[in-house]
Amino acid sequence: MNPLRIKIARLEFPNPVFVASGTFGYGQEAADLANLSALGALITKSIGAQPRRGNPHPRLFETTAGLLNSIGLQNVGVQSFIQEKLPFLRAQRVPLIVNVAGRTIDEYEEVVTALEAHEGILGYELNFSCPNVKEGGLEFSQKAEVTAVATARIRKLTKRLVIPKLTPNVTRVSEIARAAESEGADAVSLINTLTGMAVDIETWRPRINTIVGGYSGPAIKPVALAKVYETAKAVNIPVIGIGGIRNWQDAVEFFLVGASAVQVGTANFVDPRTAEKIVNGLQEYLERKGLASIDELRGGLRVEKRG
Amino acid sequence: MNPLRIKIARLEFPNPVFVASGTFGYGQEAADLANLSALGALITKSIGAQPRRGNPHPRLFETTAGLLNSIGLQNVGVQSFIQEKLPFLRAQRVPLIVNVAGRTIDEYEEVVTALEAHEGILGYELNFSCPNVKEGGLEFSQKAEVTAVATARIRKLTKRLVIPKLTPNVTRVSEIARAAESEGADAVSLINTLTGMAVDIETWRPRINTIVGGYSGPAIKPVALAKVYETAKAVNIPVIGIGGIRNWQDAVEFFLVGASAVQVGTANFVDPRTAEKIVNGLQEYLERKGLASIDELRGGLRVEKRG
Amino acid sequence: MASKIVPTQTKGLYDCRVLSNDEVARGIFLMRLHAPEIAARVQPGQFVNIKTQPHDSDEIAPLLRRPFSVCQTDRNAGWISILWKNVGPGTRMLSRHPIDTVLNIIGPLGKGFELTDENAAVALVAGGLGVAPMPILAAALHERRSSFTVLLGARTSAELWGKEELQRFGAQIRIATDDGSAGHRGFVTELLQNWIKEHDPIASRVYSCGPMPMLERVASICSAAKVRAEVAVETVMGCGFGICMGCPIQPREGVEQFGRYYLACLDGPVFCADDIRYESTSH
Amino acid sequence: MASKIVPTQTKGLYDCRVLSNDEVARGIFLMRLHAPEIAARVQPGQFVNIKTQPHDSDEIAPLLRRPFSVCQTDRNAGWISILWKNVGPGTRMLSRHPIDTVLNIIGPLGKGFELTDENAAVALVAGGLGVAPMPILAAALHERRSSFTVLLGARTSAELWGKEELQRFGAQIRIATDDGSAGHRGFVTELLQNWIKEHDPIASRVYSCGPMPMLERVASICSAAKVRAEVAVETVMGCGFGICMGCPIQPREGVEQFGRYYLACLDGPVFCADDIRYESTSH
Ligand SMILES: Cc1cc2nc3c(=O)[nH]c(=O)nc-3n(C[C@H](O)[C@H](O)[C@H](O)COP(=O)(O)OP(=O)(O)OC[C@H]3O[C@@H](n4cnc5c(N)ncnc54)[C@H](O)[C@@H]3O)c2cc1C
Ligand SMILES: Cc1cc2nc3c(=O)[nH]c(=O)nc-3n(C[C@H](O)[C@H](O)[C@H](O)COP(=O)(O)OP(=O)(O)OC[C@H]3O[C@@H](n4cnc5c(N)ncnc54)[C@H](O)[C@@H]3O)c2cc1C
Ligand SMILES: Cc1cc2nc3c(=O)[nH]c(=O)nc-3n(C[C@H](O)[C@H](O)[C@H](O)COP(=O)(O)O)c2cc1C
Ligand SMILES: Cc1cc2nc3c(=O)[nH]c(=O)nc-3n(C[C@H](O)[C@H](O)[C@H](O)COP(=O)(O)O)c2cc1C
Ligand code: FES
Ligand code: FES
Repeated sequence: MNPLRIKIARLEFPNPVFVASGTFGYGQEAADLANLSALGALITKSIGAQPRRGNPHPRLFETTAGLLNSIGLQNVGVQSFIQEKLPFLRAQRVPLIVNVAGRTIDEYEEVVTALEAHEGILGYELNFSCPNVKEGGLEFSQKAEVTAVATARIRKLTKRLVIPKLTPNVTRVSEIARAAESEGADAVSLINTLTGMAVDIETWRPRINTIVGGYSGPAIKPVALAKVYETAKAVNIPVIGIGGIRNWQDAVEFFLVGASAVQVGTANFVDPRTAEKIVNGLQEYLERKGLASIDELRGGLRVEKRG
Repeated sequence: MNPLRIKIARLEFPNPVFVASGTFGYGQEAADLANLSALGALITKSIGAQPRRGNPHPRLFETTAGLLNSIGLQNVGVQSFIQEKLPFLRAQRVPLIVNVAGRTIDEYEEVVTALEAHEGILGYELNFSCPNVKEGGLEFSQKAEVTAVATARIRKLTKRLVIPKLTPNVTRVSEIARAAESEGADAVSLINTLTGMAVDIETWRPRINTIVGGYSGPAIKPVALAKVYETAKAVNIPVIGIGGIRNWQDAVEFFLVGASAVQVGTANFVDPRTAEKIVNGLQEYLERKGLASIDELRGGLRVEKRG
Repeated sequence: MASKIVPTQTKGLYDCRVLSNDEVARGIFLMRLHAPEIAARVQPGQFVNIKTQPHDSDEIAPLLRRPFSVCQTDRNAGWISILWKNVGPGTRMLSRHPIDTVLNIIGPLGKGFELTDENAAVALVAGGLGVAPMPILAAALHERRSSFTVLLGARTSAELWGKEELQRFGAQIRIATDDGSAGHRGFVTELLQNWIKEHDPIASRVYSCGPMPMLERVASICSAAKVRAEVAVETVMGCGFGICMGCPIQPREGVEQFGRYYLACLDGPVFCADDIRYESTSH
Repeated sequence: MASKIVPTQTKGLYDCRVLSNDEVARGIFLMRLHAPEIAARVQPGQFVNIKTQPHDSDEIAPLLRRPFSVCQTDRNAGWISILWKNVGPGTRMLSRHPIDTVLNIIGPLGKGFELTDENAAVALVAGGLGVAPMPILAAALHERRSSFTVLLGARTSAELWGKEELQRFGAQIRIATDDGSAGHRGFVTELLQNWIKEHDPIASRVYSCGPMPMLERVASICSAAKVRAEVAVETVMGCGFGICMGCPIQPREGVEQFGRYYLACLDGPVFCADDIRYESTSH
């Protein structure tokens, strides 16, 4: 029996280590560097209804142990995704989750509807960090009501997994997660990037084109762990932990605070084999600790007071 | 004319580089390592109405480019502060701001009232990151209404500077800042620590005694810059920037996004002379750039689109 | 016409031993790496993406890899070289490495120069570290028996590298330095203008690498003279192989590019000079 | 009684050159640093807080300084030494430093051992790296002409250091190793029990440094025998000089301490053995 096997709703995944949206392209680009079939799941770059060219240069800036990005959801659009990307992904032996982006709830619906007609997709991760045009650019998951409505409307469209992906840029992420759970989400994933910025002190220009951008990487791991911990205590659906994961030790921390699975993001840029290495590391760790499965790790944090 | 001179309300400060609450003790401990009279201002460790012993070990954990802490507001209490600490601080030639903590608004009032009777204090920084017992432990500045009420009640008690210090753990920090401004705050300072955590994967215990704690240091700088930028655009009172500042280059970034002054926190532990070094670095930078004063730097971010 | 994407199915991820790492001009270093798989496959203008910490180091900074053009390749001996200069943390890290340090490298990456079979007159135009991809390009041209000229630009003679190396492949060398300490005093693009006068535009071909402003100048000179030119750009990269979308290059107005940006790491780093816009691309 | 705070008005922040950094036992290194001001003032049991990166490095990690007991001091030559072992990033950084590397150091810090003038029988009890503060303590006792015994504990003989060094100060040495590869097979605290039997409790004094569990055992043995003991604790520290409040040590129940914690860096690292609680204090 595979000790790393996990379930989300009724679906099984070979292991709990996924690659995060926007950090593994559409799979093809990394296929000759990484072993796709070693991934617990592959989550695509966010797909919108129409192709988007994204933001101008500069889109990336490396900070101390972190990365600022403003890709601007550049993507090929759902139709070319179906024609150009999906066939390749379907041919791989890797569980596929498509990440869906939108500026309106209608756009999320449009994308999901288009994808429903095609095989080989286990579920949809809803990128609720997108700016909501109806709410003056507030991220969808910065409001519990919006999160609830959007989740409910997508839930109606599909029997596949519906996994809202939550922004950390809120006061109480657990309240947003509960709103998603109450409307039928199968799981929630978090965190998406923190809002961050950096300035070039010689040119006085922002380091990235959008002034503020998404902050990721090892520097955000402590924040991500706290948000996942808060959320896992508050909901009964699986929580997929994301944020600064570079190695199996990082992953174990997320499982201990209550994550059912994890996603590797920025680390893929440095080593596209990170997820596979984490899977191997977890296996050895379970053996060393004499644990029969990853479930025995989940939420195992020992919080009794000491001293 | 001193190019680094700044004003908050009607009060002048010799330079805009302060040391942050809880990272410079009560001044005395660092007095023989750092030149106190070089500081723009010294902000004391948070003072409560009663002495507090704080949290048990472990209180600190070093993460990648950051620090987790759970000191638990250990402090001597306002009365012993007045008797044991204030005389020394008054004897120094350093502008003094006392940071006030409380579990209820009454406690903030009690501390400020006690301090009003004593000379040598320019103002009060209100640590609104304290857990509010009336709100089930929510930080005071996680709610705009609470921030407004608390600010208004302290404002009534004093003609000295009232500077609410805001938590970054909110959806829109600028709304909280506006609430403080509307009730007569002379300035706001941010950010206090982000909520973060870390886990020992061998013992399965949290790395600090309170499970989640305050995250500080270089790793949080991009988040702090974004919050200060958001706030400086939204209010007309000075914004004091805090978060991950280690050197003059970091400070310049904060001024460019709109900060009127900055505070050095965690970096004091590594080098208690950091603030003085920043002051010198700023002086040279202004000269090199041919700027007459720090005001010419403030908000100088160039945001016109390019490309 | 739009540059086409060359399938990168041949890239790999390798641990490579540092064979040498010497200062070959003031502040400029040549690092040779044992990388037989890359050496065997790399095309002129392609690059490698290097994790600057030793492969077994747990230092986090620099977080991302750093891209470097392949400068030379020796298929038989199984090594490649990169030419680098210390400009920040990543390159400072490279300066730390003694011989036998093992570095993790991804490559070969990107789309290289399109070599002409026609025996056209060829000029290689390099500014500063833009000389990096020229030796491997010169070697390839040499193999095809095409004669060519290299126009080398640098701030000063002390920072000039490549003369001997390029002459080995029968290149004619012309030099320009800002301070006149070697060759023509002025810009390498002035040498290009002269060279173009001497040749038949239709039968001429220019390959260039260097700072964006210089490439922009090369592009306008060549399009004015109707000379076909290719330029290798340097932009900040997150991954180097197409998964981060962090390396956009603006197509020039009118260039058919399905309303999207080029990605420097997939569609480039070599582009047809008149396909792209030359905004500053260093962060 | 509660330990009293020694004013730390004499501490300073200095750039110190590494004079030597040698492996003196398996995995254990002795680093000598040129630090005349500290050497002149440091008391046995005090420590220094070291920025482990070279003073001119801009590497961020490790973020905080790392505290180390002063092991030896030579007032005339103006150097101090620390004894260290590679347990993580900070100490790994120390292992990188060749001679003449300059490190930034704060010290001397904390409250040291209280030396007896009474010519009491004295035992120094060290476990593992707890031997670090013993040479400087032995030297001070030697100056006061008090004779003393050192009980040295280590996992195995290969990790034993200090014998010769301590004998120079006329110390009698007794050794215990977990594996019996040197001296008594077992715990150093067993040696202590024997030593106590041999001496008059009122006229005996014990100074100890080592892992918390060992110190706890030393404390209970001594209080049972009514022997006055002082212990040097090691706890995680943020600053080392009292501004972060990150180094709490619990007073033992009943110890008058104004309902607050001790701070290891100000009230310690040396405490009266029965003033404190021995919870694990490493993070
Ligand atoms: C395809 C490609 C090929 C390259 N080939 C070479 C080469 O052969 N030799 C070489 O020395 N460099 C080359 N570069 C540039 C090299 O990647 C950068 O110098 C390096 O990433 C700088 O990293 P750093 O951490 O040392 O400096 P950083 O701190 O990253 O940057 C320091 C300074 O250099 C500038 N800079 C950073 N990255 C780049 C970049 N990619 N292009 C231009 N400026 C940059 C920054 O704006 C900053 O001012 C190439 C870049 C690309 C994209
Ligand atoms: C007053 C004082 C005196 C000390 N004297 C010495 C000495 O003379 N020689 C010496 O080698 N060490 C000494 N230490 C311990 C030393 O400070 C730690 O070994 C060092 O900080 C470890 O840093 P690191 O980054 O290498 O390892 P880290 O990654 O910080 O820690 C690695 C491992 O060591 C443990 N550890 C970390 N810090 C401490 C600590 N302060 N005490 C105990 N365990 C710790 C951690 O729990 C972890 O398991 C002293 C500590 C104090 C407070
Ligand atoms: C360059 C880049 C692009 C990203 N694009 C997307 C995206 O398209 N959709 C999405 O939901 N998240 C996106 N993310 C967020 C990541 O999926 C992940 O949530 C975040 O980076 C935190 O994880 P990390 O610290 O491991 O990178 C992107 C992140 C980066 C760095
Ligand atoms: C150990 C420690 C103790 C702190 N104590 C206080 C405090 O008592 N009151 C307060 O308002 N902020 C306190 N802070 C927050 C700092 O003042 C500062 O807002 C925060 O650390 C971010 O700045 P930095 O990244 O420069 O440290 C503390 C921070 C640290 C690291
Ligand atoms: S560098 Fe990542 S897509 Fe080009
Ligand atoms: S280590 Fe900072 S107060 Fe003790």
